[in-house]
Amino acid sequence: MMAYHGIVIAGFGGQGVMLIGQLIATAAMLEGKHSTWFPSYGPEMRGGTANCTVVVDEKPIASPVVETPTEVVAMNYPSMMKFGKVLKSGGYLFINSSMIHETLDRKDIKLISIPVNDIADRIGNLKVANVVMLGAFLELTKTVEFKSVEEALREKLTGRKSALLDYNLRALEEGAKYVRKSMSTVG
Amino acid sequence: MMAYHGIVIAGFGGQGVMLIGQLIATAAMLEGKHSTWFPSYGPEMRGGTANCTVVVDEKPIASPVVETPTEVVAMNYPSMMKFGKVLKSGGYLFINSSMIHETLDRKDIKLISIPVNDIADRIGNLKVANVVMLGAFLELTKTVEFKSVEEALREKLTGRKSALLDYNLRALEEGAKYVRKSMSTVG
Amino acid sequence: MARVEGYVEIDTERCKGCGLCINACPTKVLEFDMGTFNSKGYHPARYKGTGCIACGFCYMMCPDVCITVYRSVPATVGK
Amino acid sequence: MARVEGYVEIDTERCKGCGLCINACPTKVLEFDMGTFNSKGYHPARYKGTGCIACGFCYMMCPDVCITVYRSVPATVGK
Amino acid sequence: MTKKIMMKGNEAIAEAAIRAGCRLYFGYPITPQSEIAEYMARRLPEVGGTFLQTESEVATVNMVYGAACTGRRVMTSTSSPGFSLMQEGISYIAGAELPCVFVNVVRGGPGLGDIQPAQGDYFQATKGGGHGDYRVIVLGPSTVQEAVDLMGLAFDLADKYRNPVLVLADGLIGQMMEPVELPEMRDLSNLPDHSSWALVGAKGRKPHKVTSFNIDPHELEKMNKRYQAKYREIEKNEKRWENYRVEDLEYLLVGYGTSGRILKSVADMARGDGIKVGVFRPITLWPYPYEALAEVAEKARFVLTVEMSSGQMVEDVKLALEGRVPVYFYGRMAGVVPTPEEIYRHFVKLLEEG
Amino acid sequence: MTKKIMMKGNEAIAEAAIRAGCRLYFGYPITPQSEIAEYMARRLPEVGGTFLQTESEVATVNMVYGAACTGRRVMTSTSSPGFSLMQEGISYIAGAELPCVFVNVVRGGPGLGDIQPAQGDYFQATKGGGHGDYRVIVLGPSTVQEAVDLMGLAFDLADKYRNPVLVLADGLIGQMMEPVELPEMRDLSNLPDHSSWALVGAKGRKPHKVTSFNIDPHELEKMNKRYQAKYREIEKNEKRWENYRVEDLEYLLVGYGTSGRILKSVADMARGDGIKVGVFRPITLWPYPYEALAEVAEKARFVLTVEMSSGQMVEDVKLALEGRVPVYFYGRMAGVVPTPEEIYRHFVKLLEEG
Amino acid sequence: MEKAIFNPPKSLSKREFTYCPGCHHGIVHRLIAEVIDELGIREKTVIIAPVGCSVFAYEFFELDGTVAPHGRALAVATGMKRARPDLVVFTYQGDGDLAAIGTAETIHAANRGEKLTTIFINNAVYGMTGGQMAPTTLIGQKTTTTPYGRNHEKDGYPIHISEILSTMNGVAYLERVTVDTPQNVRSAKKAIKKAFLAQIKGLGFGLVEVLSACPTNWGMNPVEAMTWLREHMAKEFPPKLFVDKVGDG
Amino acid sequence: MEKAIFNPPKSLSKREFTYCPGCHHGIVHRLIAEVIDELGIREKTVIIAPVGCSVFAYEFFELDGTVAPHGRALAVATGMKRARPDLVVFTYQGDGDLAAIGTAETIHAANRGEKLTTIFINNAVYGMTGGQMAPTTLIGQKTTTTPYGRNHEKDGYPIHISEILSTMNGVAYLERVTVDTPQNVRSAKKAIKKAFLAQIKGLGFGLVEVLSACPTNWGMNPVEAMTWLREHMAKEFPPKLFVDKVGDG
Ligand SMILES: Cc1ncc(C[n+]2csc(CCOP(=O)(O)OP(=O)(O)O)c2C)c(N)n1
Ligand SMILES: Cc1ncc(C[n+]2csc(CCOP(=O)(O)OP(=O)(O)O)c2C)c(N)n1
Ligand code: SF4
Ligand code: SF4
Ligand code: SF4
Ligand code: SF4
Ligand code: SF4
Ligand code: SF4
Ligand SMILES: [Mg+2]
Ligand SMILES: [Mg+2]
Repeated sequence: MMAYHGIVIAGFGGQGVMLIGQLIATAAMLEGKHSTWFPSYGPEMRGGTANCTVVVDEKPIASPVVETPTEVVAMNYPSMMKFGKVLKSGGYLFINSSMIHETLDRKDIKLISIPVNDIADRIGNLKVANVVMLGAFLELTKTVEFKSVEEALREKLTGRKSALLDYNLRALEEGAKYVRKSMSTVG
Repeated sequence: MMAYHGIVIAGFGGQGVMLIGQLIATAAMLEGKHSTWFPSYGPEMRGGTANCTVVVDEKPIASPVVETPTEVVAMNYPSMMKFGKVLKSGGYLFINSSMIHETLDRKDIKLISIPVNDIADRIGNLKVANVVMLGAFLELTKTVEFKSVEEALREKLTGRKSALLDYNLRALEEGAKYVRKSMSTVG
Repeated sequence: MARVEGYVEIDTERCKGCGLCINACPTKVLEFDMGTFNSKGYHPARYKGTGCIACGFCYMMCPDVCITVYRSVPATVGK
Repeated sequence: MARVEGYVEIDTERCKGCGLCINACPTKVLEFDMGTFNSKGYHPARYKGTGCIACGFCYMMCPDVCITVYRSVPATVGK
Repeated sequence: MTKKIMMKGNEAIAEAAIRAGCRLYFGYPITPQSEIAEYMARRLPEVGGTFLQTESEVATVNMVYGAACTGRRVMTSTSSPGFSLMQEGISYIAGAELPCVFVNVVRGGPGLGDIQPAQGDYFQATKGGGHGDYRVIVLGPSTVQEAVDLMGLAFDLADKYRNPVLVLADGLIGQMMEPVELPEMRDLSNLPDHSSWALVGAKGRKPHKVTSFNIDPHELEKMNKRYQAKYREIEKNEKRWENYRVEDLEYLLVGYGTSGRILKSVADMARGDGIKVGVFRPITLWPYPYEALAEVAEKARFVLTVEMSSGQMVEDVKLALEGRVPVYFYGRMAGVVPTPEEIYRHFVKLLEEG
Repeated sequence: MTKKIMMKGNEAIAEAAIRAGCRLYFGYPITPQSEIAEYMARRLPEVGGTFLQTESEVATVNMVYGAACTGRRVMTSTSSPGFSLMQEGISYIAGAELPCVFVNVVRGGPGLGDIQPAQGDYFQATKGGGHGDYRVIVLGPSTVQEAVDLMGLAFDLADKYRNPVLVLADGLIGQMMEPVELPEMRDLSNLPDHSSWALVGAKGRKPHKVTSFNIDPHELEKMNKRYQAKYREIEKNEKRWENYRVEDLEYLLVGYGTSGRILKSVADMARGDGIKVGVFRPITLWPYPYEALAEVAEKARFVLTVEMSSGQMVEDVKLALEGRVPVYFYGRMAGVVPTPEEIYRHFVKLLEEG
Repeated sequence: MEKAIFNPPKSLSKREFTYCPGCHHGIVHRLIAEVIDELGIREKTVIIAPVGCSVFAYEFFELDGTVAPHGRALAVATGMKRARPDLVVFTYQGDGDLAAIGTAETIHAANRGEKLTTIFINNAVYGMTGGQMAPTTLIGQKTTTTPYGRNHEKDGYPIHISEILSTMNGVAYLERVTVDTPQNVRSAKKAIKKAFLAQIKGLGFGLVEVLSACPTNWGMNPVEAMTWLREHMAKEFPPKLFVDKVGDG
Repeated sequence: MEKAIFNPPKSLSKREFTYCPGCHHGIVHRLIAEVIDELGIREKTVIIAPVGCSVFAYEFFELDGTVAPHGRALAVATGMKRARPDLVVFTYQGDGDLAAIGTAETIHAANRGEKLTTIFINNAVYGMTGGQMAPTTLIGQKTTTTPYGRNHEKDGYPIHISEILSTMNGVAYLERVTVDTPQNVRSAKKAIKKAFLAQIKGLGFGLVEVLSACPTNWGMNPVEAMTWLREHMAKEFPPKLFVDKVGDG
């Protein structure tokens, strides 16, 4: 696996894109890697578009900004259009196929469609759609290890939130499972 | 007469030191000369010390500030002590002997004592003591001509103030007269 | 007196699914369209199709100016 | 009852000749000292020398805290 | 030729503004420039103008913003602490590209300081006291007459470039009296036309929007590029300075405003002693006349910069000369005005040491 | 070694302040730094401190003034427009020689601008956004960890010199998360002693007076000379910078804060292509490490300065190099953060152009 | 034949609002636009937007407009109106904008009796910056800067701007309203119209304080937020007509 | 045996006041010093002077002291008191300082109920800067910036700070007084004492507004100025006890 990851995760506010970015960055730290996370919001007060950039590397990170991401996660259509374009050639584009019905016209990237809302719905909690996506993402990119993300999740979900831990762990796993199953379809 | 005059006029607020400075500067302008007037006030709100610097010259005035004045007018004791010291060697020091009973220990200057309050009192208006001083000043220094100052006074004292014109003209003349009479006593 | 007959048009792309119109409608003829997301990601409001009395409450409460209320001239002219 | 006898001391160097003490004195025993200027150029206030009842009005009105008012113990001890 | 009259700098500035077509003044009193407001309060009603004493300098700068939105000529004046309070507003005005004129009659600082003439606000004036990449055109008068002339120029430049213009005077310019000639009254009907952007009601046209705001950084960067292009244009067109006895100079004195004028006395003194000294006096402090300064300074053995500050404009002198000529500095701070004699003494010391 | 934790820059700054002994925070919300206030609101009560949300930035800076009068450690934080509003107060604080710490998490400007990371407030920060001759110590962190470290330093320098210290971050430092190690809690009983001047009641001693005011310009000039002597002392002692891969450099990149850190990626790219590029990153922006920069830059064929502004620090670079090495500039404005790739492309273009 | 009896007013631009779902800012925008339409003053009216969630307001109206520095809308408006007394100038401001940083500008514009109209959105919180305490935050209310609830000893009391302004000669129209029911929306519109009339008739300063929901920062859904507004905010800030020099007709 | 029954209080420094002859600032300084002496709090009291004629006030008291930026005394005081709640902190402010540029700081300190004391010198004019209009200048009064007399249409109405503050929960003591007669001086002193007690007892914010003469800028001699104060200023600003949570004893 490559050492450097420059990841953009984008979607509507409320889709939890910030959280999964933070989980990756935290997991990287737990593994002794370097990582940065940086958010960006659209003009809407709430519920507009939002994205974050995560960098993971073996050595200290000079630039926390990324011109051509190595991976893009698009939770909605505008995000796919915006960030799919700048994705590095050969990079992964993860799209939420529960909400995105079109695809991107690029032959030089690896496009992974995951119906994360549907999967989350099946798990019983629509809110973990983002973590389903994270599971898929990790399964393919190996940016960080599952167990580090689990640790990060455990640290985050304490107190009243600990009830949600199970849903999240399931989501991680279901996401991974989904891509493992559909691996063959990836170009 | 010399072309350049750098004059400091100082006293308590209310003694009219600013006005006589302005009259000299205005008169100089009326004669086609260059002139500047610049005020300075002490820390008191009112009634404290105040002084102004007047420069008159044949050519454009570069510096409106004066390190060693060619003439000093001191309407009270602190002013004499402060500005008498920096007066140019050979320069005139005019003091208001109605309020200053000491003299300055300098042999290289021309000290002129005029009891301007007493003279003004005699004229019938204590407020013109400053103009008495101005008369004395002009008579000796010839910085500007009397008629220019009269013109400046006429411009200044219009409307309700025109009643004061006569007092001022008398004061000018009495001041001049006083030094003409006492000329012989000047060192 | 005959009940006024009306209907509403909702700009579903503009709608943010806040539900204030639904809440305000005295005849309960508005609902969320759970079947679709608009491009902002919301389930827009939708008119059930009948029963509107053109009271304008939904219009008045809609913070996103999505609603136009029509008063149909009774029965004669079709929609 | 015997009238209280008092007297006042005025810090004439501090005085600004505003006259508020003179104005306030119920027994009119304060006046301007027209014969002198202090170093600030004012005619200071002065106690006429007798008649003060130590009411403190002058002290209370003096904006420059120039006045100290004394109450003399009746007659016995000299000034 | 109009008649010369004796006027206090502050009053001359006010009258010059009115003659330049300014009919709107907003201001909060502060020494040593309150006479500007007082003059306006008396005079503006006579010419159909509006004077408003505001509740603070923060309110002032924003009233200027609002008035400038209508395209009418508007000004305010203040002194150092008051000008600091206006910095946020000035940044907004520059970002919204509104024409208006500020006068800062500088006094001794920092903080409450004193009320005497100083030049300690040069950095604030020229490098942008507020936030963000913006520029204010800064004019530095050295006589009352020049203050009058620059007031007219200030309004014209403000209109021409839709940019705030600052007349940076000091307490001496504000408080001194000198003979001045005043210009004629401008014909108000002939002032620049701002109808293409001014906020005066969207009658029969698309609404106008005046703003320094754009949530999208790429769009905001486009706005910034527009500002920067304008600044380059101003740099190209508007640099002004005065050379004094520089033809054969061996030493150069540099100063602006009051200290610039005093330096002429110093040059005269030196020449009296047979030393060939010239003076360079920048009149526009932004844009700074770097090239003109470099040109006259090339010939100098050294340059002495004199300011009524701890040394601020001297950085621009150094930027102009890039180490090719030694640059020395002499300054008085906090409201002390240097005399020609003391400057000359310092100059002679440098000569002897060097 | 303490454990690393993942923290947002703003929160790390707040926690670092508390660990440095700061128990007083006054502030008014503004993006992109409101998390500092929010963190303080939650955390200060836990450690016996005081958080107060103020009515405005003008009030804030003056509350800081008041709290600093007591000698206790106090801070505030804001972003660009808010910092502009504090300029009058900062000038007073500097004049009164009060120790306190400011954080400006800079956003795109001018005016309302946007809320993205920018570096357009460099001039304001380093040359004095307020009036008068004063200086603020300015520290420019480039990582969350460095922000934490510099917060501690900021309080120490403020106390040591009785001077305001500004941590000049940008929205990226404030908003990003990075792993950090936090220092231990400072022992409050061991903080510097300010009893010789602080306002805590004149018990058994002459009253203390804290002021920036003196009506006599000669006395005020004495105060100014005292400040200036202190500033020279700070310049002597406190310059800080980082050199990156400069040993054998042929080209030098200069940048501070976020752009400084991004330049390291550029240097790595260049070196990947066999071009010997180094980076100079000033950490103290005032006092600026002119000499250290000159030393590494001497060997360079040219210097490329990169800022998230239209070019402000580049003036200090030029002042350091005095024309001995060509200085180029590359900037993005208004909240756009340059990528290493685009900077490298610009660098290569400069190389090719000669 | 059918007739649109309720449809978007002309004085609104076509731009979609950037507000959160259920935010009352949008309702109030529409009312203002309706009033401007009805008064026929669109072509001479200028909007001064604040910094706050409604920072884009100057884009949402089909009017000339600008955005003032945070808190300074009434100073900007004063400058504009003094420059062009023939214009109708109104400000639209939040509670942070008008009652915290802008306190002095508010008080003095009102006290001077500037011929201006102000729509004051009191939502007891700083919406735009993410839910910090506003000067109008209720005692006990949790915000991001009063995480333990507003405590009057530490954080002070909620400020009552309308009560303060009601003591002033310069004020010609002053009312506090809500927009939580269709009926109240209708009354709010009447108040807004009168606040404009106070300006147009040259009577003085007009202000309408609108108690408004911020579902996002209150952490409630839009319908819950309505209820909270009624049950809590309207207790601390009772809707009331304070000053009416406009009269009827 | 004789006894000084009225003599300068210990809490005043020996420095001569820089005020004009007959200026009331001096009377009020003395009263404050007497109150501090009587309360025995000199060694823990700090004065915050304003910018105004009383800018030197921090030098006139034998107290630790500082001078705030113009208008910001109550913000400075708030910072100080929050840092050291054990201190007694008071501000001394003019009408320009407190009621114009400092409006927001005044209103919010009062509204928060800061435990502070403010002595507010209302002399209807900007003394220090040479007699410009103050927010409290009377209608018709001529000043250097209202050369034709204050006109409410152009210049607005005189502001009534005490009336405004009287609407606020945070205020524990609030009174408007004069010092134009020995009797009124005595009452003014009582009010000042209570305003300090409001702070000392932790009840909240205390303010005393003192109607004061500025003979210089009013263009009157000190005795005439007294009369004008009584006959004109006290009509617009009637002396009154607005709030007293201190009670007696
Ligand atoms: C000088 C300045 N300080 C702070 C800010 C940040 N800021 C933007 S909006 C806002 C407050 C918004 O609250 P409010 O006025 O109540 O409006 P709302 O968003 O609730 O409608 C603040 C503090 C700013 N832009 N400028
Ligand atoms: C920011 C700022 N603006 C203006 C001034 C100038 N200034 C000094 S005192 C003052 C007003 C004085 O009036 P007031 O507060 O009523 O006090 P008074 O002199 O009447 O006692 C002003 C405007 C200043 N020092 N700082
Ligand atoms: S107009 Fe009235 S009845 Fe019709 S949908 Fe709207 S609220 Fe319901
Ligand atoms: S009120 Fe408007 S935005 Fe809300 S659900 Fe109904 S139509 Fe949509
Ligand atoms: S104490 Fe009373 S009686 Fe005595 S001088 Fe003073 S005012 Fe007059
Ligand atoms: S009141 Fe005081 S200052 Fe005034 S005249 Fe009397 S002693 Fe002098
Ligand atoms: S944050 Fe609150 S006030 Fe702002 S748009 Fe959202 S709901 Fe409305
Ligand atoms: S100007 Fe007025 S307020 Fe100031 S000291 Fe003189 S009399 Fe007093
Ligand atoms: Mg709000
Ligand atoms: Mg006053």
